[in-house]
Amino acid sequence: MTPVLEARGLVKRYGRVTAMDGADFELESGEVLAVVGDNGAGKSTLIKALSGAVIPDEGEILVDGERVRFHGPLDSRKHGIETVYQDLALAPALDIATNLFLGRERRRRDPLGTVFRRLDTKGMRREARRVLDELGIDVKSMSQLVETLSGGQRQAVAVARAAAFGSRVVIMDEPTAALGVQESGKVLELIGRIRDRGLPVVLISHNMPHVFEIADRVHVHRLGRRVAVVSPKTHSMNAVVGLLTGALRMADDGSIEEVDLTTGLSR
Amino acid sequence: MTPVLEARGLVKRYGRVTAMDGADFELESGEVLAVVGDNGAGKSTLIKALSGAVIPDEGEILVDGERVRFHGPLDSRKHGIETVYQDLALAPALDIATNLFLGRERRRRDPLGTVFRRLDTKGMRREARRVLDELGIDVKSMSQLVETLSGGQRQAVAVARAAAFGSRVVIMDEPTAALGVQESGKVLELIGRIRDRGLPVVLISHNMPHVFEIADRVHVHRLGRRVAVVSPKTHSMNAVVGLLTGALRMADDGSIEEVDLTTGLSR
Amino acid sequence: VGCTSTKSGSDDAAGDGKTKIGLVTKTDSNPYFVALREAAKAQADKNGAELVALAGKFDGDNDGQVAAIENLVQQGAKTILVTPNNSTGILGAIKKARDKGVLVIALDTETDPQDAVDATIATDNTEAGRLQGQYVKAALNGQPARSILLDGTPGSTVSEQRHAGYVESAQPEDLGTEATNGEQNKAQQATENLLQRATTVNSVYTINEPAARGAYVALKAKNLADKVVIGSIDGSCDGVTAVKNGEIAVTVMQFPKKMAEQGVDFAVEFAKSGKKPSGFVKTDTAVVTDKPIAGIDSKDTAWGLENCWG
Amino acid sequence: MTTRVSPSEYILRTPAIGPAIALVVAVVVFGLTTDTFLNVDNLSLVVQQSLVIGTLALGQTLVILTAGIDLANASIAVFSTLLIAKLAMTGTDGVVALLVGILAAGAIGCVTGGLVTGLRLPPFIVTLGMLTIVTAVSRIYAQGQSFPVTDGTLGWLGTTQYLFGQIEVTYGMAVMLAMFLGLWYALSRTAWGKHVYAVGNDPESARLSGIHVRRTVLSVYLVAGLIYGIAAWQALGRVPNADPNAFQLGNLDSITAVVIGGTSLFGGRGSVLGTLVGALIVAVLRSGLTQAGIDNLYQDVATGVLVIAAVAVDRFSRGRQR
Amino acid sequence: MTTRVSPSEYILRTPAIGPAIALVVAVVVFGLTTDTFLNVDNLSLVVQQSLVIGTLALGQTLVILTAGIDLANASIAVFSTLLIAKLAMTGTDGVVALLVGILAAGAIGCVTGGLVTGLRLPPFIVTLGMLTIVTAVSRIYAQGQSFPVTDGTLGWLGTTQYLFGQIEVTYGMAVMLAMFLGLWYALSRTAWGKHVYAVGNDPESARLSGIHVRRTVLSVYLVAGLIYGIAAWQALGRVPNADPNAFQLGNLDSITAVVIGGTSLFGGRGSVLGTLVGALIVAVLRSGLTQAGIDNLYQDVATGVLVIAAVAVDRFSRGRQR
Ligand SMILES: Nc1ncnc2c1ncn2[C@@H]1O[C@H](COP(=O)(O)OP(=O)(O)OP(=O)(O)O)[C@@H](O)[C@H]1O
Ligand SMILES: Nc1ncnc2c1ncn2[C@@H]1O[C@H](COP(=O)(O)OP(=O)(O)OP(=O)(O)O)[C@@H](O)[C@H]1O
Ligand SMILES: [Mg+2]
Ligand SMILES: [Mg+2]
Repeated sequence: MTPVLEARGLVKRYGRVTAMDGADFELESGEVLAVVGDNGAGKSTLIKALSGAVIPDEGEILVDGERVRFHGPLDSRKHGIETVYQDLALAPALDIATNLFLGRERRRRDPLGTVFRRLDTKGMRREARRVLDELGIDVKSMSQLVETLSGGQRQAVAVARAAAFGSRVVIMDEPTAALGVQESGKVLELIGRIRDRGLPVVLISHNMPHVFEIADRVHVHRLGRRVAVVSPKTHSMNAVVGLLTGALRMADDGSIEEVDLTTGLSR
Repeated sequence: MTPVLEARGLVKRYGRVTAMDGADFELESGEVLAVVGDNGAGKSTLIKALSGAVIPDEGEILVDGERVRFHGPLDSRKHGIETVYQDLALAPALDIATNLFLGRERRRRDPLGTVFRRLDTKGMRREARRVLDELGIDVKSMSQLVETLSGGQRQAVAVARAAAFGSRVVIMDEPTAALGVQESGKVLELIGRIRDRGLPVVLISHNMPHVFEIADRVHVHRLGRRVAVVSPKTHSMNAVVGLLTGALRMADDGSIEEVDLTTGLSR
Repeated sequence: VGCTSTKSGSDDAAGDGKTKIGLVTKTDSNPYFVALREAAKAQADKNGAELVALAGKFDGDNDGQVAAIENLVQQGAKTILVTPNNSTGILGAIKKARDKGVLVIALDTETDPQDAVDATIATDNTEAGRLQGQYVKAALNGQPARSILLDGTPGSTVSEQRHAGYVESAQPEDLGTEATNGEQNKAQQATENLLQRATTVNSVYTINEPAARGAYVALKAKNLADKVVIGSIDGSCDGVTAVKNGEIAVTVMQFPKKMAEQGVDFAVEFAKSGKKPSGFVKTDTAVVTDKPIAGIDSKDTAWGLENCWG
Repeated sequence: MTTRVSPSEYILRTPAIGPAIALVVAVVVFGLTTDTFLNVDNLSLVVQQSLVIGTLALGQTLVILTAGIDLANASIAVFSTLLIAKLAMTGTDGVVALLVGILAAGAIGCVTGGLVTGLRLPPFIVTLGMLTIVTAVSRIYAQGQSFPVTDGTLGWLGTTQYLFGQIEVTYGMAVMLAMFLGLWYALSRTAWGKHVYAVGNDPESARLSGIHVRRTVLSVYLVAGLIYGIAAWQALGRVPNADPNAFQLGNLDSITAVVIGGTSLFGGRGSVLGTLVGALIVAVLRSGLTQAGIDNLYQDVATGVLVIAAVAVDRFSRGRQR
Repeated sequence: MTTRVSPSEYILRTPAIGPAIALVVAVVVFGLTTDTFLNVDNLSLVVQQSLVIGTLALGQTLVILTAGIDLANASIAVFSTLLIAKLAMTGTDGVVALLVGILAAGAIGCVTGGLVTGLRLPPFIVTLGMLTIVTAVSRIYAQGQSFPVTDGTLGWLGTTQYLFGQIEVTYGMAVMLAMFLGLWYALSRTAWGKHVYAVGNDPESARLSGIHVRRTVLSVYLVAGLIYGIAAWQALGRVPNADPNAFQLGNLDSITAVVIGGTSLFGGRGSVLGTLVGALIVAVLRSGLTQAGIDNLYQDVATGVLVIAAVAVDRFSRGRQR
C-alpha cells in the first residue's frame, strides 16, 4: 500500500544548526502515527516541512505516492493536510470564530452573500460553538478575542480548527501540552474519532501514556532523523524512551539493542 | 507555622469573565505545592497575582505573614519570589545568556565594571551554560537567540532562570508542558533539589503522574477558587481528577463525597 | 449681510467688539511673512482694530489657505488680507467671502484675474530677479556670468519668477541649480556640493538672503568668497547687514511692511466708511549695495538699514 | 452562556468610543467658548474641511491595519490632481480624466504594494522613497505651474446643496459617506476584511492559517491607492486648482487622524469609524481655535497639545478594561 | 560545542553588514562615474554633511529600538540652536549657553518620555504633537528672525584641521565618533543597553522579567533629547546661524538613516553602527548625484529609488539566513 504521506531524506539547516538531517517519514492510511523525540530533535521542523510551512533544503515529499512541492502552508492545505502548529498560529486580536474559519470563511447563501460577499457570521459562530463543545472546552462566547483565552483554551481552538477541516491528513504538534486532564482526554477521543472517519493522524507528543493509549505506530526521532518505527503493541514505553534518548538502538533487522557505553558517552 | 506565601479571597474580573472568584492560597515553607485544575480554572491568574504580574481587584496577599502589595513583578522579585510564566516571558531577539540574566545582569569586578558598568558577558555565558547543563538541555551556544530555539529549549531557559535566582519561593506555571520525557525528568529532579535547598516550590501542572511524583500537597482549583487541598499520600489520582472536574467535592470535614447528579448538571 | 456689516463697522470699532481683520499669509515661518504679519498687527493696534493672523502650513498649502479664509468669514472678519499661494488656487474661497460682503485684498502676489479680489498690493518678483541679474552682470566687468543658482521651493511661483528674471538679465552659464527652500543649511550644502565641480564659478544667484548667507559660508570655506559675486533678494535687516559686511554684493529690497500697513489702512477705512479700495497698488523694489555701479539706480546700506524689515 | 454581547461591553469594545468622546468634548468646549462655532454653517464647513484628509486617512487606515504606514499617500493624490487637471486642460473629457487619475493612483499604490510584498521591504521606507519620487515627478510634470480646473465633473464634489433649506452639504460629503460605509462593510463583513486584520495582527500566524498574506497586502495598497485617487477628486472639489506643492503635510495629517481614531500603528486593531472621527477632531480643533480668535502659531501649540490630549482621552476611556 | 562564534557567522549577524555593502556600492559607483566624487576633499565634505542628521539619527536609533519613533527630534534641535544663539547674543557665556541648550533639549525629551510612559500614549502621536508645539514655540521665540552665532565655542565643531596635511577633519567629526562609541558601548556592553533591546523586543516579557520598563523608556527619551542638543551644537558648527526654519525634514531624514541602517521600526533589533552607515549613505547619494550633474528634481527621483534599493540590498544580504 502506498503511504498517504511520505518523506525521504529531508534536510533543513539553519546556519550552523541542522534541524533535520536526512529525515524519513511514512504515514499509512487510517492510522494514528505518533512522533516522539527529545526537545530539539527536529520534530516540529519535520512536520512544518510536511505542511509547507518550512521549505526543506533537500529531500522529497510524496502525497499518495506522488511527488509534491509545497511552497507554503496553503499548498498542503489544498491537498487536504491540516496542521496544528506548536505555537498555534492564531491571530490574538481576532475572535474565536474568526480564527477557526480564517482563510476559509463561509459566505451567506442569500444575495447579500453571493453578490456582496457578506460573511455568514452567525452560522460560523454556531459551528464554532459546536466543534468547541465537542472538545468539552468551556468558553463563554465565540466572539471572545483569542488573546483573552487561557493557554489551554487557545490550544483547544487550534485543535478544533484542524479537526474540523482536515480531509486527508491531520497533523498535531503537541496538541495536549497545555491541556488539562479532562481536555486531554477529549482530544485523544477526538483523534480516535478522526481515525474512525478514515483519516490518518500524525500526533507529536512528549506524553508517553497518551502515545501508548492512542497510537498505532510510533515514529522515534533523534538528532534530526528517524531512528526507529515501533508498534506500541510489541514494544514497551521504556524501549521507546530508550530509543529516543539514544540509550537503545534499533538494528537493521528491527531488533533493539543496547548502545555500548563508550559510544553513548562520545557525544 | 505561618505560611511563606498566602493569599485570601483574591478576585480578578476581566469584563464579564471572572478569572478568580475568591481564591485562597497557602504555601508552607520547604514544600512542593502542586496547583491543579481544568483549563481556564484561573490557575495562571492566581499565580500572576502572587507574583505581581496581575493586580487583583480584591483580596490580600501575605509574605511570611505580613501583608504586601505588589505593583509589578519587580515587587515580588524583591521578596525573593521567582516565577516561570506560562508564556515564558523571554525576549525572543536576545540571546540565551542575556535572557537568563535579564534585569539582574552581572558587572565585571574590575574598574571597567565598577566605573564603566561593563557587563561580565563571559561570566554570564559560563554561568548560563552551567545551569542549562544541569537541566540536561542540549543547546549549541549561549549566544544563540531565543527565537531560534525549539519550544522545549525555550521552556528550559525560563525554568533555569527561576531556579537560579529564586531565594524565597519558586513558582512554575506548567514548566514541563513542552518538555520531553528526559527533560521533564530533569525538571522534576531540579524541583526536588530546590526543595532540598529549603525553598518552597509552587508547581502548576496538568500532568498527574508528575504531580503525584513530586508534590507534598495538592491545591485543587476550580472555577476561580480553591476547592480542596489534599495530600498525594492519602488521596488517589482519581480523587484529585474528580475534585478538579467537579465530580467529587470536599466536605468541610475534609472528607470527599460525590456530587449528586442534579447539582452536577445545573451548570 | 454685506450692507449691514458695513454700516455697523464704526460702532464695532468704538465698542467692545473691535473691527476684525483677517490676515492669511503663505506660511507663518518665512521671515518675510512674519515681518508682514507683525507690521499688520502693529498697524491694526494703532487703529484700534483686531487682527487675526492665519497661514498655510507650507508654500503651496492652498487647502490650508481656503480653510483659513472660510474660518475667518465664519468668525466675522470684515476684511481679509491674503497673500495667495498661487494666482488661481483659492479663488473659490475668495469669491465666497466677497459674496458675504467681506473686503478681500491680495498682498504680495496677484490673482488671475486681478478683479477676483477687491484690490491688490504687490511687488513684481520677476522684476526683483531681473534687478539682481542686472547688477551681478555689471559687477562682473564684462566677464560672462557663470552662476550657481539657488532656488526656493521647487515649483513655487515666486521662486520661478525670480529665477526667470535673473536668467533674463544676467544671461548666466548655469553651473548648477539646486532647490534650497530658502534655507541657509540647505543652501550651504548645495553650494558645497556644486563647488566640487563648478570650479569656474564667478556669481551666485539666490532666492533670498538666508540662501545667500549659506552660499557665502560655503564659498568662504573654499576661499572663493572674494572672487564670487553673490546677489540676493528680500531686504531683511539681516540681509542688509550681510551686504554691509561684504558677504553679499547686492540685495533687492522689498517692502512687506508697507504692504501690510496699506492693507490694514484700507480695512480700517472700509470699516469706518464702507468704502472699498480697488485696483492694483504696486510697492517698490530697491537695489541695496555699498558698491554702486553707474547706470544702476541703487541705495547704500545705511539707507537699507533704516528701511529694512524684520 | 450566550454568544450575545451586552450593550455596555459592545460599547467598550468599539474602538471608536474614545475618539468619539474626545470629539464631543471638543465640540462642546468650542460651542461654549465661542458664539460662532456651533452654527450650522460653520459645522458644515468643518466637515467640508475634513474631507480631503479624511479620505486620505481612510486609505491610510487600511495600510496601517496591515502594520504598514503610507507616507506617500498625499503625494500620490497630488500627482493625481495634476494628471486630471492637465488632461482636462488639454481637452480630455472630465470623466475620462478623472478615471485616468484615479487609476493612476491605484497603479502607484500597486507599485508600493509590490515592493512591500515582493521584496519584503519595510513600508515606512518604501513609502518614504515613493514620497520623494512621486513629489519630484509631480514637480517635473507641472514644470512650476499649477492648473486651474474648470470642468464641471472635476469640481462637482464641491457643489453645495441645501438640506431643509438650511444645512449646507456637498456631494463630496456624500461620496465620503459612501466610501466610509463601503470600507466599513468590507472590513467587518467580508473575508477580505478579516484577512486584513489577521495579516496585520500576526503575519506568521496568518500565513500558517493559509491566508495569502502577500496578495492581501497587495490588495490593500491597491485599494488605498484608488482611495487616494478619490481624495484627489475631493481636493479638486475643495480647491479647483492642481498644485504640485499642495498637501505636503497630508501624510502626517492623515496618520494623525488614524491614530487619534484609535487604530494601532502596530496593525490588526482599529476601525474606519475611528478614523472618520479622528479626521473630524483635527478639523474641529483648527476651526474652533480660529473662532476663538487664536493666532496661527498659538493654534499650532494648542493643536499639538489637544492632539495628544485626544489620544489620552481615548487611552483612558479604554484603560478600564485592562 | 563551543560558545565561540565563527567569523562568517559574526558578519552575518552584524546587522550593519547590509548597509555597509550598500554604502560601498554607492561610493564605488559614484567614484567611477564622476571624477570629483572620490577626491579627499569631497569625501570629507560628505562626512561633514552627514553630521547633523547622523547625530539626530543616533538619538532616533535609541527611540526606535524601544519600538518608538521620534518625529520631533529635529524640531527640538532647532529650538536648542535658537536658545543657544539667543542666549549667546544677549551676552551669556558660550559654554553656559551651550549647556542650557543641551539641557533644554534633554528636558523636552523628558516631557516626551513622560507622556509616552506615564500616560502610555503612542510615541508617534506624542512626538507628532511635540513637533507641532516645539516648532511653533521656536517660531514664536524667534519672531521671524534668525540669529547669527559669533561665539567661538558655539561654532567650534565646524573648525577644520588637516590630518597629514591633506585630510580635512572637523572637531564635529570627533564628537560624532565619541558619541557613537559611547552609545555603542552603552547599548552592547551595559545592562541598560540590554534593557533597551528587551523593552523594544517584547515589553510584556521585559516587564515580567523584572525590568523597569517605564524607567528604561524614559531614560531613552532623556538621552535622546540630550543627543538632539548635541545635534544643535553640530548644526551651529555647520551653519553658524540659528534659524527656526532649518531642518524641517530632519525627522524623516534621520528615520531614513536609521532604517537604511538596518534597525527595525518594530523595536528591539538594530545597532548604532548601522545608523552611522545609513546617515553616510544618504549624504553620499546627495553629493554623488550632484557631482554627476543631475538636476535637483531628478536627484530626488534618484534618491527615492536608491533609498529603496539600499534597504533592498540589506534585505537580500541577510535573506540567506532565513
Ligand atoms: N528558525 C530557526 N533558526 C535556527 N535554528 C532553529 C530554527 N528553528 C529550529 N531551530 C533549531 O532546530 C532544532 C530542531 O527544532 P525543532 O523545533 O524542530 O525541535 P522539536 O523536536 O520540535 O523540539 P520540541 O520538542 O522542543 O518542540 C533545534 O535545535 C532548534 O534550535
Ligand atoms: N486578559 C484577559 N482578559 C479576559 N479574560 C481573561 C484574561 N486573562 C484570562 N482570562 C480568562 O480568565 C480565565 C482564567 O484564565 P487562566 O489563564 O488563569 O486559566 P488557567 O487555569 O491558567 O488555564 P490553563 O490551564 O488553560 O492555562 C479564562 O476563562 C480566561 O479566558
Ligand atoms: Mg517542537
Ligand atoms: Mg494557565
